Amino acid sequence: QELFFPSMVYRTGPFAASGIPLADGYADYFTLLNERDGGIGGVKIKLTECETSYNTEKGVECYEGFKGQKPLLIQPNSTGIAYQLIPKVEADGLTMLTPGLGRTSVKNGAVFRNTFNFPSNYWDGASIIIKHLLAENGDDLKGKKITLLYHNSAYGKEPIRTLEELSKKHGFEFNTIPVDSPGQEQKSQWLQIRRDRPDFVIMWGWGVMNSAAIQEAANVRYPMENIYGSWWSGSENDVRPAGAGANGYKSLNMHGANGDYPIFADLTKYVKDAGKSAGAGDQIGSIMYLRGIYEGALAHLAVLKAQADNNTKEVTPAMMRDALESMEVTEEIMAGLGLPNFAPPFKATCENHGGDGYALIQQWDASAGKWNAITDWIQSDLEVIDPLVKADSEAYAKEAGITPKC
Amino acid sequence: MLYREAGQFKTSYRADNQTFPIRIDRIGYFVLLAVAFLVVPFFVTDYMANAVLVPFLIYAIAALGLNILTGYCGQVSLGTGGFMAVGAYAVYKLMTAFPEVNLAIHVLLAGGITALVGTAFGLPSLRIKGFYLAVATLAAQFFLVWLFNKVPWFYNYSASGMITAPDRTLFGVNIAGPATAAWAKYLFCLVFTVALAWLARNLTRGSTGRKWMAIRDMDIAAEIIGVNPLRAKLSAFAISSFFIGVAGALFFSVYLGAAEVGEAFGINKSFLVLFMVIIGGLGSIFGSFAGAAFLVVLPVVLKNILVGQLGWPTDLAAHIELMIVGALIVTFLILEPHGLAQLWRVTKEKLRLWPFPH
Amino acid sequence: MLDAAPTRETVLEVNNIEVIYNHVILVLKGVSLTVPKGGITALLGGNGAGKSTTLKAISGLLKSERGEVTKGQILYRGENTADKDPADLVRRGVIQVMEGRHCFEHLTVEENLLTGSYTGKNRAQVAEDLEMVYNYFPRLRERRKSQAGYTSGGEQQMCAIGRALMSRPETILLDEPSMGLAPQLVEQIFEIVREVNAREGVTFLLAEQNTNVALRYAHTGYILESGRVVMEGTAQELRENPDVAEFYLGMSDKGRKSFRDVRSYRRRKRWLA
Amino acid sequence: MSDTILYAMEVTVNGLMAGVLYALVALGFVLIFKASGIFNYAQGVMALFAALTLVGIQNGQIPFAHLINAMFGTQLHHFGWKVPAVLAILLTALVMVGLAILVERYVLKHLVNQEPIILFMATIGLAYFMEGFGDVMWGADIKKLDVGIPQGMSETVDQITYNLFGYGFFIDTLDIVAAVVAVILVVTLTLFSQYSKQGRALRAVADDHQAALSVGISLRFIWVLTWSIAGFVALVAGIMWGSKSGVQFSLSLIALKALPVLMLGGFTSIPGAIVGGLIIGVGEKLFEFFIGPMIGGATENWFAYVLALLFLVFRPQGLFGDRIIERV
Amino acid sequence: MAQALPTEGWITADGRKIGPVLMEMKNITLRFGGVKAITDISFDIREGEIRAIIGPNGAGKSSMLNVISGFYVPQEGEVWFRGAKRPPMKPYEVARQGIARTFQNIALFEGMSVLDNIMTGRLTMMETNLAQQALWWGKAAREEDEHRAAVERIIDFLEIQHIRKTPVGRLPYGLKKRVELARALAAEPKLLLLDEPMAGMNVEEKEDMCRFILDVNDEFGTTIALIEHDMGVVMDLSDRVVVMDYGKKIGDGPPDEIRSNKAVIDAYLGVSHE
Ligand SMILES: Nc1ncnc2c1ncn2[C@@H]1O[C@H](COP(=O)(O)OP(=O)(O)OP(=O)(O)O)[C@@H](O)[C@H]1O
Ligand SMILES: Nc1ncnc2c1ncn2[C@@H]1O[C@H](COP(=O)(O)OP(=O)(O)OP(=O)(O)O)[C@@H](O)[C@H]1O
Ligand SMILES: [Mg+2]
Ligand SMILES: [Mg+2]
Repeated sequence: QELFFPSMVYRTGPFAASGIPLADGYADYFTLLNERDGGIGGVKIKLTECETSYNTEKGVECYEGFKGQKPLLIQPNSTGIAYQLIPKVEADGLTMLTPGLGRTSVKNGAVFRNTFNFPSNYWDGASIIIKHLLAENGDDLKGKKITLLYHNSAYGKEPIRTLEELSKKHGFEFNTIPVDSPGQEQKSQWLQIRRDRPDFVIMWGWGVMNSAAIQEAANVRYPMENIYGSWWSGSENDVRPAGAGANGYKSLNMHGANGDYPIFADLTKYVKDAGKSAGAGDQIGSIMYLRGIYEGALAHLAVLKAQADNNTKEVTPAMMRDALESMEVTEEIMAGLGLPNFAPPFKATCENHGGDGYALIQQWDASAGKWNAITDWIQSDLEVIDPLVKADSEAYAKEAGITPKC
Repeated sequence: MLYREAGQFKTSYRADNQTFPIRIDRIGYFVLLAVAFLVVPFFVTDYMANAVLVPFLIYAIAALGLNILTGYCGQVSLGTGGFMAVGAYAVYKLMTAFPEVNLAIHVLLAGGITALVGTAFGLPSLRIKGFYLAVATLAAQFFLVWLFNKVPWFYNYSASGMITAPDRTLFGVNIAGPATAAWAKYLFCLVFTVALAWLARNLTRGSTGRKWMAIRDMDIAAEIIGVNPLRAKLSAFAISSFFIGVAGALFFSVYLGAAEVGEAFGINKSFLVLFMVIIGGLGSIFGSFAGAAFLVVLPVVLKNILVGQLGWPTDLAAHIELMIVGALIVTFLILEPHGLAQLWRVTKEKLRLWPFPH
Repeated sequence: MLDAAPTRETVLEVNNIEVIYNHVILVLKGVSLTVPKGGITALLGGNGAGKSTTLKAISGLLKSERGEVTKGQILYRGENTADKDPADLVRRGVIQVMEGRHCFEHLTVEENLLTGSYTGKNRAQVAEDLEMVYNYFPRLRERRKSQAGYTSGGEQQMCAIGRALMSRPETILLDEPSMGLAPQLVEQIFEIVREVNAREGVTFLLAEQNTNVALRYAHTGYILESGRVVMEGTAQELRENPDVAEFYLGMSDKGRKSFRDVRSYRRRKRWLA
Repeated sequence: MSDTILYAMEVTVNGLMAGVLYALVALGFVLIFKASGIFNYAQGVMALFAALTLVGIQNGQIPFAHLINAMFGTQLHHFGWKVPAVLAILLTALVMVGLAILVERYVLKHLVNQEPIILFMATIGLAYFMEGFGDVMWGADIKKLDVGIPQGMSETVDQITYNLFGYGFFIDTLDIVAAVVAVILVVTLTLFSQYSKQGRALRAVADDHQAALSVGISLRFIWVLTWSIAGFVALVAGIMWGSKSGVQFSLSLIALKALPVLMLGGFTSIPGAIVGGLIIGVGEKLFEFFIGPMIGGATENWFAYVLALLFLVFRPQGLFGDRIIERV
Repeated sequence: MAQALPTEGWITADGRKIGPVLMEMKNITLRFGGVKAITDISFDIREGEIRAIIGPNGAGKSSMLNVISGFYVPQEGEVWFRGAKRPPMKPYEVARQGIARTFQNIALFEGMSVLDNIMTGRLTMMETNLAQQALWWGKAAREEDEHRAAVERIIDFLEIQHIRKTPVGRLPYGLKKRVELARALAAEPKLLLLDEPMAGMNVEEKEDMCRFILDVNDEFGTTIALIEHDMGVVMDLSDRVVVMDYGKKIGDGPPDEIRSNKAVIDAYLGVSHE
């Protein structure tokens, strides 16, 4: 009797640098549960990694490989793979979670029955940055220039529509600059930014594009404080190569960054010191590792809820789906996991598979070599986001011939 | 002693010209076809279909296409990914614009559209040759990807630029979309693959094929003996792109279901298909299949052995898998520079001589 | 003709070698040769007899054509050459002029010649050798600055031979030197061969189709036919052999035959039924 | 002076600098192509491998630590020492020579006299192998490379241009260093290949392996030599690019930026690499800067190729490439 | 050197009929940068004749053939074919006019079998379109068979049956030359250009080659222009000989006349041949 979780990882390929700590965190979290608690509700967890190299075809192969083994929760960890799997999980009756990635409009649970993307999505993120900027600038962004520097891919394009809406609403000037993958050469983009002198740069980058952008920004002396990255542009990997130049850079995060969370002691004791770390064991506390922990924690909570709701230890993917759909995560629950002040509270429903859209802003302190949260949880502008979600998901429903139901 | 030509006399040129002159080969071929059409569909699992068979069949089409251009006509192309993207986006636009029309027709139309685009990008081949020609095809590769990424019309204005294949049926059976059964996907692709392989075989054994090969082997001499290089090269580009377009259309609509142009049809795809063609054997239909099989199956097998059987960490396995694939490519080339097809031919030749050594 | 008689010492010995291409095509079926030091030895035989293959086996170039010596051995000055690569052999003084010219197309004629002096030697000597080659082949001097790829067939042939001479070898393997050369140039090249042989004691092993000329200049000869040596002897003996005279020299009892007459005395095949 | 002109000048200068960086990678391709007619796909991976090795040595990383740990359950990571940059560079150069020897021994030697496309394919196999090998040896995480090359806006240029035009140009110091290094490399290598005996032999080998063998040129020596030099060039490129954006997988993809440069300059010309680099660098930067915003940006990838294509249509062998011999 | 020749042709000693002028080269000059490969050369080729072109190495003989087949475009001069001035033409258009050739440095298609190589000679005559061939329908298959039959006759004629399916890359030099001849013959040309067809052959093989050339000439009346360095062959076979030296014409006439031409002896023959 085991709880089977596949882990789709990318420890190789162009995004390996982020993929490694992410996968380690996820794995270590489950190792901790097995070692400390003997699994969840007494049932051991079996975690099987499958290498995707962040490549959609390999992702499909992974999925096909484990889909017959009743995977409780699929976390593809890649927007491209997520798009691929959204219709498949539905057809196969499986459950998928894409926290802060994938297709934004899966938030509409009436259309996307088996996929979840809480606690918040890309559009939330974009809106939260603007909200933060509003707060910083006396609630007025009129006449300000904001530039979006984005990874020229599905992921990078996600915030554009939201930001366009927001620029209409708040009257700031908005323009976009794409960077082709991998993006290690951004000279012209930054010369353009140097010329345009936007007040703020929002960056939707990924992989080496992040560090290259921060380096170039430092080179052209664009003030770091005015750059805001997405939560995939805000890990140590992105800022370290630029050294002191990166000091003051800000980014979104959907979970806490600083603080010595109580869970670390357990991780050290049960996992690292026991020689059971998935990786080198030196990543505990890094942003991507924490993201892995968070993904693990969400899965953990869902299993607990499914076990409680169905009064059984044997959980099925369908029970997981139902559990996720009625999941409510509060501060107490997170604190109970050893992660106080770590993640935003949210409540999922049948219509809302995407949570309440909270995230925070963090800032890099180069001399201390750590990220500091500089805001509390900020909620996105749901007035703007929700109609967008509705429009996009309905368009999808129409194309794919789905009748929304809840 | 079974594998002999002796005793099998040909009484007409047509018999002498057939694809499999040796009887046992011919029988083997029909058995293979029968198994592929009549047996496999009953046993194919989702994993087999999606991880191995369907990609194999689709890549085989693309490899056939590239082999026509590079292997038969000698024009090195690194634009395969871009042309597959044309096929994919064409089929997507057609599927969403004319939902009532059969997908098979859309796929063929997508191939036709790709053929037009391919021919246009083939024009520089008249002046630019060899590896330099790669620049023209790379320009196609990067430009097409950029175009599909940039112009929202191509992806029906979706927020992220992703395209998603809607459900489609043929004879009441799902062939595209998530609900498609493994056997249906497999058969749908198989029909295309077999039909196109047959077309490719016909084209390459007749005068068109000879024109292409003449251009490949020595373009000046070919021109002097009466081959119009413009037409020969452009026809190769057109036919090749047609195949690749069909492959791209199937890749998107049947296999992936959703695609993002830079990811699914990037330069890596171009290289992958080129590897297939070279490893399989330039200028060989069989080679296209062998190369596709090698590069689709090998990583899956290695992964299953290293991770599944030996239990190595996935990243280590992935790295070592790369090393093994690389080492195998080099080893094969050293053993037989003309690819798996030639290796196969030499083996057969040895078999024919067996038990005498020469 | 036998005035510059070779010494009795054997410099190159080929013992019963068998050569296979591509693991399957058996080409030489036991060829043995002895090449006397300071002699001119001719290797005669029809198309596909295996002359070029024999020379390539000796110079080690076979490996680069996916051929291998599967039986027998080749001894150069008593040393087995099996494990030597061509560059080693050139350093030991064996150089081959390949059939079909093989000039470096993108290099100029002069650069081509200079590659011949790759293995060592000082500048002064290189200049001297270059002068020597130009004196042998004045046409090359005129074309020295042209890319070899754009010179005529005969010019390329001269270039290839000149290149070999530049390395001051002790043994030259010449593969069809007369091919594509104008008659007086053929004579001239063989004169050069004789001169280099007589003056510097360079050993020659030459594969030749032009039996007439070859037997006039060679001391000894071998006749190969489909991978086997079918006849050997001094040039004199070979010339006087009636079969050789008929098949290789084109002589009949009545003297030289006219090519126009071939139709009447060769069995005529009808190809229009 | 109008702002637009100033911006254009700034972009041009930066394009030149970017071009130099592309040229550094292209140079490695040219060397190997010149010496063997091989289009070495592995050049980018070689740059990555060199940079990984350099960082690994500098930081005293234990090679294959991950593999050893996985097999024996140990927890090895670092030797616990740091190696000074200069020494580390020297050691890495030695490693690259070793690599050249291995490549000759296990790959090239067996592929003498094969068609270019086969050789090309073999280098692809090599690239796969080295990519996996580099990762197994040093790990796939992102690494910071610092050999003490200054980085960031050059004050001097800023000052001078400010005084001249009233607008300070931005130029990255690292780029200036790269440009100087590239010029030195190009000049040395050009002299070497044009005027030395080895240089001539190199071109001979590229034309005809068999004929080269027949005149006594040792392919082994020539190949080890050129692959070593190419390895060294890869190391230089790896250092420059690695200092810019860290050392990780994507470093190997700079090869794609070198391709149009190579084609425009001509596969066989060392000066061609640098001139091609400059043209591409300036061209793509100006295009992206002025036209890019109108058509949605991210044009650099394809524009480089289209630019190269335009040149090739007029000169099919590239600007400085050897004339393609067409004869019957 | 202009001789008054009967415009309608004449009958040779061995009874073959030489017809009117088939091709005429008028004042051809060809330069490559500084190199003058051909300087102001004029000569004609008559129907049914065997016309030899000789000259020392680098004289411009091959270049002349290249001019005829349209591969080199002369800076000056005109080419007349079948009584009309030939407009600028691509080589493949020239081939379609019925001019086929062999090459000095064998230009076979190394990747194909002997049979396929010879079949390429008939490409100009094949007319099924892509679609028909793709489906291998009626006409395409039939056409293939017809041409195959023609090619088989040539194979028989040139006695190369045994190597039909061999890839040409593996053949020895002499056989390659024969295959090249076969490819040229397959085109059923009006005018056949042969560039040193007998280089690298021994006497026996040359005899074979001569026989083929004579047969082709005799049975189809194919006109032949021949470059060859073997004076025996040239003198025995040809009806008229053009001699070139350093791009200039130094002699033109029947073999006997050439044999004793002083300029020709000095520049080329060395000694009077026999
Ligand atoms: N690379 C090769 N691969 C396969 N077979 C080959 C190869 N080279 C030569 N052969 C075969 O070996 C045989 C002998 O060829 P070789 O070139 O030695 O003949 P040769 O006596 O030099 O003839 P020629 O006078 O025509 O040059 C021929 O039958 C040929 O088909
Ligand atoms: N494409 C070209 N570019 C430059 N020079 C050329 C070209 N083609 C021929 N030549 C030169 O023109 C001259 C005549 O060459 P051609 O090949 O016609 O000589 P040939 O008479 O056939 O000599 P051979 O008997 O040696 O074959 C030579 O000096 C040659 O170098
Ligand atoms: Mg030979
Ligand atoms: Mg000639």
